[in-house]
Amino acid sequence: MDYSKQIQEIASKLFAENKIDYFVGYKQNSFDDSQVPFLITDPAEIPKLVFTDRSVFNLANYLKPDHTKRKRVGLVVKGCDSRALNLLLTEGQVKRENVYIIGVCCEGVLNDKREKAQNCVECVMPDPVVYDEMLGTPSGKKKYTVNVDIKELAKMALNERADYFESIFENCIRCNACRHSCPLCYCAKCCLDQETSTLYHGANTSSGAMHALMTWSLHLAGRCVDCRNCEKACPSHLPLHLLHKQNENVIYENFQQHLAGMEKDDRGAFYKYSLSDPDDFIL
Amino acid sequence: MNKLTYFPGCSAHGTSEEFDHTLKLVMKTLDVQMEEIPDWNCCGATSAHVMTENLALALPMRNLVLAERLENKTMGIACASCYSRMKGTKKHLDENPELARKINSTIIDEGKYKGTIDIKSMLQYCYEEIGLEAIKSKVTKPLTGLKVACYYGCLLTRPKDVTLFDSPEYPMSMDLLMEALGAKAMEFDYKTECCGASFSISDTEIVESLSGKILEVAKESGAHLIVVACPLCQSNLDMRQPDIEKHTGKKFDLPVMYFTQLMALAFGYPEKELKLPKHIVPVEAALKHIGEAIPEPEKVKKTPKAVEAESEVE
Amino acid sequence: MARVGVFVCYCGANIAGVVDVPAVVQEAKKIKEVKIAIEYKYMCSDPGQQMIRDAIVQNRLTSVVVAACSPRMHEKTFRKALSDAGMNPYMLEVANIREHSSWVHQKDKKAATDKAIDLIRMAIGKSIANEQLHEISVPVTKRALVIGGGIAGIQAALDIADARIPVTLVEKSPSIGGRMAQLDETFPTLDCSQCILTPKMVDVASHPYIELIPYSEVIELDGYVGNYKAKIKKKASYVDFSTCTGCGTCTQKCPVKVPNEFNMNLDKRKAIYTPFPQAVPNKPVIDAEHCTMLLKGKCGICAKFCEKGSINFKMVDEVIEREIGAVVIATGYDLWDPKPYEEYGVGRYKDIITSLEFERMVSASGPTNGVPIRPSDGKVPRNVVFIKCIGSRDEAKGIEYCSKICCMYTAKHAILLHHKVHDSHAYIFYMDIRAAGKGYEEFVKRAQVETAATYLRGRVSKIYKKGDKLMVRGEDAQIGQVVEVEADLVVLATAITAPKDNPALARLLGVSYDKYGYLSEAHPKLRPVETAKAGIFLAGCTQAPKDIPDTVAQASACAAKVCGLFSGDTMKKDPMISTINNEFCSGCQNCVKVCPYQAIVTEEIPLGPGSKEMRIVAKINEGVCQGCGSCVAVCRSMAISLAGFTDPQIINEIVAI
Amino acid sequence: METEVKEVKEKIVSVENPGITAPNGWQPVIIGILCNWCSYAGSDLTGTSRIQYPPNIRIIRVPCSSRVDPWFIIKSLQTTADGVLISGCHPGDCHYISGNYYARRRFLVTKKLLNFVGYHENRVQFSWVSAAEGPKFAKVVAKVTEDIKKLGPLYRYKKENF
Repeated sequence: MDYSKQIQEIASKLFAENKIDYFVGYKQNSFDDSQVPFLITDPAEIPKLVFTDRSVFNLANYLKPDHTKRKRVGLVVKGCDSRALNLLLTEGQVKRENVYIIGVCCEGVLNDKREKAQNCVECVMPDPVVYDEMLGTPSGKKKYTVNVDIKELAKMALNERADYFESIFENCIRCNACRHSCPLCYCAKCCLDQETSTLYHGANTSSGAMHALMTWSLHLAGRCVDCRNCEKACPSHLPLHLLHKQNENVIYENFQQHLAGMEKDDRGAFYKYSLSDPDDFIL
Repeated sequence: MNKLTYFPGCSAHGTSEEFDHTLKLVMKTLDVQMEEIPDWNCCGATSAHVMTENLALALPMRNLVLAERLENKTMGIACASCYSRMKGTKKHLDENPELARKINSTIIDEGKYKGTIDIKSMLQYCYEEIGLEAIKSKVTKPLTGLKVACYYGCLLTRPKDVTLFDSPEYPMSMDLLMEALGAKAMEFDYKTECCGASFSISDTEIVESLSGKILEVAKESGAHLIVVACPLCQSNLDMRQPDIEKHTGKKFDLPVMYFTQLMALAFGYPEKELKLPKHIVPVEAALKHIGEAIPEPEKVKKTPKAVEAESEVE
Repeated sequence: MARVGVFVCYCGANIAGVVDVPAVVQEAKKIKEVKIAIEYKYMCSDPGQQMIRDAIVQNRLTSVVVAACSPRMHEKTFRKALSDAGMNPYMLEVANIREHSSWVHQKDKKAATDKAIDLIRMAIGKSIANEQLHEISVPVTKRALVIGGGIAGIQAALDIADARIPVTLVEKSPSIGGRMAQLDETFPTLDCSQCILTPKMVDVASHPYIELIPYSEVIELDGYVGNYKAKIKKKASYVDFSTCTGCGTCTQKCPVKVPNEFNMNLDKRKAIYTPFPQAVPNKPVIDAEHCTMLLKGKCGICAKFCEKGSINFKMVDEVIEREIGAVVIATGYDLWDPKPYEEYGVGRYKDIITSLEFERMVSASGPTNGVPIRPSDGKVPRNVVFIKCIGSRDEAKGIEYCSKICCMYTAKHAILLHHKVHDSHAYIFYMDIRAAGKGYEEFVKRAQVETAATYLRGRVSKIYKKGDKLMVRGEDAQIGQVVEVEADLVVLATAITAPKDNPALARLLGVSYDKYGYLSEAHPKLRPVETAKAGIFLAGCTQAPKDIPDTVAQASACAAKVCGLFSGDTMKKDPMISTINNEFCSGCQNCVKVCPYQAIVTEEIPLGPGSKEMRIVAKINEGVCQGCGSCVAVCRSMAISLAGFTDPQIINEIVAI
Repeated sequence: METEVKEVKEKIVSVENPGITAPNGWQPVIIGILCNWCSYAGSDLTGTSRIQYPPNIRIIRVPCSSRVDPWFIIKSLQTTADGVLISGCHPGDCHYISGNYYARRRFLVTKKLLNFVGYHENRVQFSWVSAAEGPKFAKVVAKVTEDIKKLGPLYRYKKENF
């Protein structure tokens, strides 16, 4: 999968026609074959743009600040990225007319071990769901599969699982890199930084981290598109996807197979309801 | 040349031979090839379902399976009762696949039930698949002057969600068919009332009172004869007519003919092909009316108010 | 530093019998914020309240905890005590140590006492986080909008206007009067419908507090209780009402004849017409669908003959706005179309008519001057068969419910028939006779005895033609036999249905409706005239089938509700509602989505101080918010807080144990 | 997980930390968050009709079950509570029309997530109790208390109570 050429052409076209103020894509790293997000305002830099199976990041994250309220952006998105973008549009964080979306039909990206990343193996929607221009040929919606790690953990005894997660929470250093790397964490002021919660969970302890990560994952429940930006950003390499996948799984199985960001105007499972939702867990 | 899987039903080879015969003639003219289901069996009629439900389902199912083997789109059924049984069964089976599998297992040697075939009564087939225009085009000897009362009986259009054909209470398909042949279909309110078929052997008095009413209203409508699409209706209305006349003291002499007979006539087949001798009530007299001009119905006197109410936008 | 006062109530032995109150007080005293803790036999009594008032003043308390019965019992009482002592009443917290402790743990005194202590700790914790709140007062626009000018709308409008409250009455047709105007005489008294209705219609037209807008429709409603803004579309009448004298020349001269819907299309009206002689306003309108001038551009005879020159073919629809405080919906009912009864030959036989057609016929001012006739040949019928429950109580063809009035008007029709055609005979097929109402049963008796109408219990299975007669075949269940009646005329008592545009109206007004299209009341028993939306009320058949007395009663009830709503210049409202902190709001609008009352809207505010760029934030509408807190829980950035149940308050309760 | 519960007989062991046993006479603390219009009214009715139930529950009043933010539950479990009971109006009876429907979705996901990270599923329970169901409220409280007694005290994430 290499769309570098097409993307460069489109980018130069957009600049030429003055359709955009800046463009967000990927750039080759100097030291190895990995890539970094790359924001250009100067057409001269277009040749540096690349897109291959190492373009792992979710660029929707770079629309997060009020940018698109003023500036017009050209953007490269994969399937999962486009779902995040869909949510940003629905939640009024991005003006549609201010983004020019280049949707890439993704064939899956590689992780640092150079093997197909887990979220790509389990990917439900490799094609862009919202775009102005599509590259590649759509392969259509895939069947939903339960995340392998979730299945494993479900097998564990309760107290073992508790230990496992406590170790995770203990290793969290509360740097909030996960939050900053998440395209859907755009709150003006995160609840975790507000007095109400810092008062009780400010402490950098397992319980503080537990509260923080649990709240975070619940705020992303029914919205997380499994792009794993958070995991890539985490300096302690915590398996943050576990919490998100768990929620996604519960929501998919119980609420009309809901998946985040698939349709326009879908805000996520917590912002609608069905009379036939499961009721048996309630006394 | 369209092909049609044909299920005659028992009576077609007996009491209603004329139906079967004329039907085949008509279909030939209309360029339809009828394939009679090989080795078909009784549909169970009114008796099977009072024994056991499974039997009542198995009998028609066997016919369906055999019919599917012929791989035609549609199956045409002459007898209204068979039609109702078959179509009812098909609906029931299609709605309960589990049951279908169970019943199928009892007649598995005949083959697997797919539920692919489309079941239509012969009237329905003429009306929907062939179409009035095609029929009109074949008419060589129009039946102008002949006034007919179209009697559908209870099973052709009911129950609505099974037959999915015409209006259950006041159907018009046969009337339109007759108009296409040139005859005049009279307004006839009893076109779907029960003739008492299921009592035709056990309790003839009921038949007489019910069929009697139908004849009475048909006569009232000014028709020369009654047109039917169902062997049982035919036999009841025709065979019982003398008795009914005896009991009620009213004189009807309303011949009861199959719509196919009239079609054959209109298509130019000679009268002898219609097997008229099989009729109890003689038909010939009625057929004499063919060719007569129908007098305009005299205007009813109207009060000024009513006239006012009638008057159109000036 | 918070200064909390704790007041523990014995409630006689109700609490003290189980909970060790002195111990509880001792425990409370140990908490550092607690400045004073007192016990007393009956805190709710005057001396009890006096103790609280004194303590507040002497100890300069910042909040008060009363440990007693359920807050649902005496919260208001104690709040008053606080405000009497010059303290904000919402600084009170009640620890429910009776319903939640002493009464439910009678056998375990120790546990009950411990629990009481915990409950008080929690209350103290919460009270520390309490904020001063003030009752919200919402301004009220004292003008009512009544939709529909039938008897319901007329009654409501008159009652409200008589209380000197301005009313805007919107009627879709050219004249008010509605269905009742079509009726001849009314059961059970047989007084002439016109005679009792028309005076009210005239009152409406002449009432100084009523603004009558005929031939118009409500097309938009914004705002909330007390502060609605309505857009009303006045359909072009092509006649200038201000100059028209209603002389009627135009109507006489107009050459175009159109079926007359007021007379159930039994005769014709002109293309320029007043629906009926007593119409209010008595000014003609031009029916644009049939007027040759408007269609083909020729004719214009009416204009030629109009001395006042009131005819204006250029007229167009006009939209006007009204600010109003409350709405009464009175859109009445439609009649069910009996076409599905094919076995009766409905549609094929002219001599099968509906009750309302019969009603028009027997009406002295009707198309046949009060003589019932057979539409087919205009002859006067002798044998008339009335069939009840056409569509009503019929799951197969019609609707499940009972239309309520058919039993009565059919009895009335039997009597009227007898009055108009003395040698006639009425046969009535019925399922049940439902004559519950003042004088109703007697009225039915009168139909049966005086006019000797034959009541046959059973359904009609078939109607067929015999000569120029209709043979009606049905069952007489009482003799268990099929009977046949030779009828000259058959009258079908067709069911009442909700107006077909009710759902559309409901959607634009934001009220709910049931599967039949009737508008839903807030509570079937205790709030039968209100809708779930504050300030919108229901009168008459738009809510469910009703007879005239019930309709009028409900209309007056609506009027009372409206007057109550308008009794003050402002409406007082509980301050326990949501507020938004713009600084934190990121404008995702999830709150807007989940709010059950559409109480949250969005507004644009500058991105930063003095910046040109705007950003969207949510905005709570104080008047509408009911304080459920749904929005608070879905707000990820904690920008919304619910007064009285803020996160700090609840967290304090949790950690206080 | 039920199997672990069954083992518990005379000495109570914390399900999440089998290593730790409860001190003698240990009684669980259960936080009950009740909606004002149905469940709180129901609990009052339990009182007025003098129906007895275990004293372990501490009741917090909120206007509607939809007001309950999942982190109240997390918070309770981290600080004072061994278990949480949340109760609202029956579906369709919500005083605020649709609040409990939204709440129901959040509750299910929260419950599963807590169980996933190592809380026994019975630590957090939900119920619909109407204003007329005094007896039901007592039954619910009894059941929940019973369940949580079996689970033993909760020590996870309580090592350092800020």
